[in-house]
Amino acid sequence: MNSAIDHATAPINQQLSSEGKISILRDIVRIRRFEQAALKQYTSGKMGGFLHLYNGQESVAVGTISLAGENDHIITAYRDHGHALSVGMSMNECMAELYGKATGCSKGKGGSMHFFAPDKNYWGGHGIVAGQTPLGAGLAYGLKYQGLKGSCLCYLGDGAINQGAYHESLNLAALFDLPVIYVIENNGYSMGTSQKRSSAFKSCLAERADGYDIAWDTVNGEDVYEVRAKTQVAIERAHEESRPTVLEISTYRYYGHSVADANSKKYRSPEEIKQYQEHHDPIILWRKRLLDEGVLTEDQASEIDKEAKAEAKEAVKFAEESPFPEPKAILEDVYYEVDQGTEAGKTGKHFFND
Amino acid sequence: MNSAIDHATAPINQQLSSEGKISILRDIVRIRRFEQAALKQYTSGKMGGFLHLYNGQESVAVGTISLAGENDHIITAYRDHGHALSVGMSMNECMAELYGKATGCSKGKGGSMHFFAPDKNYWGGHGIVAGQTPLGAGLAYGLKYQGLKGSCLCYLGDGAINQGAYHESLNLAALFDLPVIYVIENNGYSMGTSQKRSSAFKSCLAERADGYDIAWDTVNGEDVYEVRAKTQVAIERAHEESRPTVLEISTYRYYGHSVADANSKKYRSPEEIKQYQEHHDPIILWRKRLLDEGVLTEDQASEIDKEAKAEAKEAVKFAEESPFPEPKAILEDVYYEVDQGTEAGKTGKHFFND
Amino acid sequence: MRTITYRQAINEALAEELERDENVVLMGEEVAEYNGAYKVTEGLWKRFGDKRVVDTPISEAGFIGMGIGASMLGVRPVMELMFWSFAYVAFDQMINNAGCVRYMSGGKINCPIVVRGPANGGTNVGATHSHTPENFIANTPGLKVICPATAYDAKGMMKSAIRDDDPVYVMENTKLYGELGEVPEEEYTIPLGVADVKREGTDLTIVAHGRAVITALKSAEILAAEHGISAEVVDLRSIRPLDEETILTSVRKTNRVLLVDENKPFCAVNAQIATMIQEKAFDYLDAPILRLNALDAPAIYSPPLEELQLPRPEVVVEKALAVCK
Amino acid sequence: MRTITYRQAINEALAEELERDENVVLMGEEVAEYNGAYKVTEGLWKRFGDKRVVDTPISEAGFIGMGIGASMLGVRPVMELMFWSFAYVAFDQMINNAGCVRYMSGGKINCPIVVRGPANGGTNVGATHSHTPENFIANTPGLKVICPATAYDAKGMMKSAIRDDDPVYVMENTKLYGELGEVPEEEYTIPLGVADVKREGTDLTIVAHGRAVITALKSAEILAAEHGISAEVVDLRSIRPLDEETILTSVRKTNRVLLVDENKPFCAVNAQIATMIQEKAFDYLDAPILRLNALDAPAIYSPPLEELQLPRPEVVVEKALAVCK
Ligand SMILES: Cc1ncc(C[n+]2csc(CCOP(=O)(O)OP(=O)(O)O)c2C)c(N)n1
Ligand SMILES: Cc1ncc(C[n+]2csc(CCOP(=O)(O)OP(=O)(O)O)c2C)c(N)n1
Ligand SMILES: [Mg+2]
Ligand SMILES: [Mg+2]
Repeated sequence: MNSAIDHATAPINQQLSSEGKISILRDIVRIRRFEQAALKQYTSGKMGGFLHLYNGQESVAVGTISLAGENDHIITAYRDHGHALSVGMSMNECMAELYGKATGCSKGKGGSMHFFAPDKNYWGGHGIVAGQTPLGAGLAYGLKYQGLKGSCLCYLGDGAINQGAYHESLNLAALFDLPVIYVIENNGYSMGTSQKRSSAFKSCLAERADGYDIAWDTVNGEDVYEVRAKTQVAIERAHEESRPTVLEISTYRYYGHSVADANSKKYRSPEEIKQYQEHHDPIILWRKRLLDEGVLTEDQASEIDKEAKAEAKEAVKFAEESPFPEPKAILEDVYYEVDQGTEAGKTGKHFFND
Repeated sequence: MNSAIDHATAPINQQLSSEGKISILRDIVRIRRFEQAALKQYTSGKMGGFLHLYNGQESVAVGTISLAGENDHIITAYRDHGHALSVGMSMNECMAELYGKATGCSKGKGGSMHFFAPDKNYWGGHGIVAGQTPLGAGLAYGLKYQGLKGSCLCYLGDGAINQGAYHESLNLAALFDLPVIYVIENNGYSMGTSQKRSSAFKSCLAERADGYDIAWDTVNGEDVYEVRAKTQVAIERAHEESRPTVLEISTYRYYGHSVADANSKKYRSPEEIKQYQEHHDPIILWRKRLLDEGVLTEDQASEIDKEAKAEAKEAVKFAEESPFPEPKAILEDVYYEVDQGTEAGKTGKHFFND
Repeated sequence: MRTITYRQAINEALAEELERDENVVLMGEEVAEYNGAYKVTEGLWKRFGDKRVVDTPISEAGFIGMGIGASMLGVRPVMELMFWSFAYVAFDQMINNAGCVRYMSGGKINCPIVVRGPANGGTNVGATHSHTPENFIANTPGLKVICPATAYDAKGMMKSAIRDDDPVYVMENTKLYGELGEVPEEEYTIPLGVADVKREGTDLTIVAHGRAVITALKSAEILAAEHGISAEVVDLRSIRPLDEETILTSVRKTNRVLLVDENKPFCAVNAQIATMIQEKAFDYLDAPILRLNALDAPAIYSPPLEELQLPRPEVVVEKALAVCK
Repeated sequence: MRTITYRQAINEALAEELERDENVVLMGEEVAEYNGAYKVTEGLWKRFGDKRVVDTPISEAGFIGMGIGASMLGVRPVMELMFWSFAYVAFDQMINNAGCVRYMSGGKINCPIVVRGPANGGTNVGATHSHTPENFIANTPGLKVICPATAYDAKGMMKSAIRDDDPVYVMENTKLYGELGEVPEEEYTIPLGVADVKREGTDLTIVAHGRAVITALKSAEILAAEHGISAEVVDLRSIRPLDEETILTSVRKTNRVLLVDENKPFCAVNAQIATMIQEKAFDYLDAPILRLNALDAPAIYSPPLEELQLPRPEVVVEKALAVCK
């Protein structure tokens, strides 16, 4: 670790029990294993559309979401598997969604980019770059409106910061004192474009927050302790002062932008990828940390990995065996009033195929 | 003058001839008189739609545009009369446009918000708040593409900075090294909303440029010398380094947001307006400055005013006597190819009323 | 019955719903302290305070998206677009987020949001301020859109829109805000998806929505007085959901149809209506269905010309005669 | 004649126009160094360099607006939208600036810009990535929109689009990029506004555009082989300008019409076509015009279901039989 501060000493990390630490490892490993299983099935043609893998970035979702309490909500972009598993969604419902099955978390209607679990404070999964950022402000607005002490963790990529919607959201968040935390997951690239080629900045991307008088910080995403320590500051700011924060968390993705990204080894060198995998991989680092701390044994670590692999395998089986939605499902879940069979839903024609 | 620096000593102002100084006064006065005449006609029902007056802000357009050379282009929002007259458009064509006459600068099709004179490097007049800001970047892009040493002065209001399009434009301008100068005309209000209630900021609105590593400055808009001195720095940056600038020029509008704004004396006190008119009026200040410098006599000043009044009166007459467009004009100027009668314009149906 | 303006009718609907449900919150540019650019929200900020009536910066994508996000949590935002024309800067939020999130989540989310404001030409505010995107909105499954033409309808439908648990986009009309109409003192609501026969007739069906209804009614009077033609005027009121039955019932009676619509013609709402009628009442038609729309150019500024650009009684009558000849 | 893919055909059109006119510049996300998300611009950056082929950040409103601004000065930007669905974040620029500035300036300005990219469902990318807004664009006077269905059309029309001095929005299709078609070596262009009879027939006219043309052609074969019905397939190719004459000529011959369109039904392009036909060929119609559109819900992800959501030959045949019964 290069940083002068050891974030392990932050109160929020000091409070973390051994079980809590191990649970973080388990969550990181589960995401990795889930996605590796998904990748395999995707490659063999079991899924459609895109598959944006979170491999390499797992510590960001797990570290930040490990702090989320009853009224802390989550929303992210299309690279959403890690956040979904971090909030407690099951591998089964996630894998089945990738397969487009009726048992998927979105009944097969959303796919990889659109995982949702509002009952777990998880609001998706959004495909339009930065389109989720006003929604994040809105979730924070809603919490505040309802008098709840909570926050919204709203994730976006380094490429997403150049969308106007994000800036409009920053101004609103600052102006209305919204408890929203924008987490820029800076993996260095937006598709094949490096950060330098997509964004003008001075010291970093989060710094744009300054212009809106919003607090911001940069975070080394490979270090779970640092992620937690700095996110906790933001959550407290949200809870206690109802003020927004922008966090820029540096991280890396191992695979291409999506699995279909044939160029993934062209716009960055294999060495760059290897370098990260060997020296910055969040599983390796956290595992080593816990071993060093004596919190974890090698056996336990292997067991966690084995369980995660088995769980992912089970999820594939579940997805395989699940049915596709019935054709009539195409016209369901369009209108709430129609689905509920309310008077409003039965009045007038809602669908126009005939 | 409170400022420590006397901007009159800036080289660009030192180079200004007496005739040049008087010409600036004449332009400011002409805008004032034009708009007063327009207001009178609007009030008596001669025009439709909106009329956004520039009264009080004249020194901004005149001061900045007085520096524009052959390849410096101008684009602004709907409060566009001042910029139009500053680039050299005639009162006649402008007044006729307000009347919706065929002799108007936009043939009566644009109205108050949409004055255009591309032959004078003037690209309008745009009604959607901040919608012109990407166009401004595009004009700069075009100049650069064509290898011309020029710039685009793109004006926007203090309320407009909260539109995403502006931020996207800033990033593009910085990333592509575009010679665009965003001039925020900060008159303290967007309609009935004070700057504080619409924008989150630290020291000022221009400061957001920092996050994109764009040079910026604040300017006292009542002082023509300061406006010119600081704009010149930006123009040189554009010409020599092909880099953008954000200038925030503080100014004030005497009338409501538009003439229809019935609340204009509710969201700000009559004292506030009076204060500005008495102590910060650009005509009074510049006139006094020139009198003090001995560049101008009282007689000349009155003569300028008289001429401007006469010119405005003449313009009203011109507008009154001009014909409305023929009904068939409704379907003209939609497609270039149709208007030119090209083969493309004659192929297929372009209009669908029958 | 007492008579109030269309503007007051909407104002009452908003006030009543603010009163009824503490989750209802009004938001938009200048809706609070300024009382609304068109004074539709007059007095509401004073009465309901900062929490319930909120001024926003000029950031339609941001604040409408924010409203959508809040609605997912059960807040019921009623957002004002100063002009519906400004929806285009917020289109992604309005179509993709409000319109698709329920579907993409397999029904786990719903967005009880209302977006309202004027959508009309005819006030000489130029091409960028005169859009009428009800056809675009109605094209989008997941969204609802209504265009009330009278004070009575505006109040009753606005209340239903606010109570609806789906996104409802309400298109008002600055030219109607000052129009008077009978509105009962007692509370009432009008369901979405029910058309209204605003005038009965036997020779011709004129279908319209929004201000075109008023134009159609004036035209029907001329047709009756000067040409002995009895025109029935069907006011769609709601575009999606749509009341096809009321239209078809009228067509089966009159056998002749004219569709009047301030949309630009290509894929206007009345193209959908014409298509539907020819399919479902083919054998009842004695003549082709004709349409009258805004003249197919961006909205012109010039006041006397803009008047010619929009459907007006003279031309409606002319077209009606063509349908009936 | 040699056979190349739809993708290559567009690539050739772009290359030839870059070569021909130094004012042509390609811009968009990943179009240069990455060779395009769908490889349509493959090799062009390498060949033409940084000035002519430009990668942009993810800022559609910003960069498309920038392209419009540059076009006013005579630059001829050809902008790629990675998906046309992303147009909604740039809708204001595309409608209000590109679409209205000529009019509002009384004809002083024109915008020779092309915006191109894929607009289609059918690839399981979900509701927000599967929009087909050709109907919205065609509703807007001042804009042109084309939807080529074959490699030959795509190349010839793209070249015309780039040379056109008005804004032309080109909607391609990711499902067609890999389709092969005959394309001559020699240079050619295809004018906008000319429909193409892709198959001659006598019993029924099927009108379609984009990939629906391919579906219609397959259906026509089944209709001939299995039902003895001779269907004529009219490919609109260009939505605005529109070639009404070719449609009407076919209808006057066959007297029966089916309109196939991947748009959602409400105010789809085929609603405009149906309306036009019933008005202009009323007496030639032996049966109601029927339509087939995408099933009226946001695009579903689930791969086997999305296949059911879009028009497919089985259903086209069924509808065709209904028209012909
Ligand atoms: C408005 C919009 N434009 C373009 C895209 C296509 N697209 C999807 S992801 C992406 C790159 C985003 O990069 P970044 O924000 O850094 O996130 P990452 O993929 O690295 O997680 C692009 C261009 C989109 N989905 N939405
Ligand atoms: C996108 C959009 N939203 C709202 C409006 C309505 N509107 C026109 S001007 C204006 C206020 C703009 O204030 P500011 O930018 O400070 O400019 P000023 O009027 O002071 O010159 C508003 C809200 C609009 N024209 N466009
Ligand atoms: Mg990234
Ligand atoms: Mg202002």
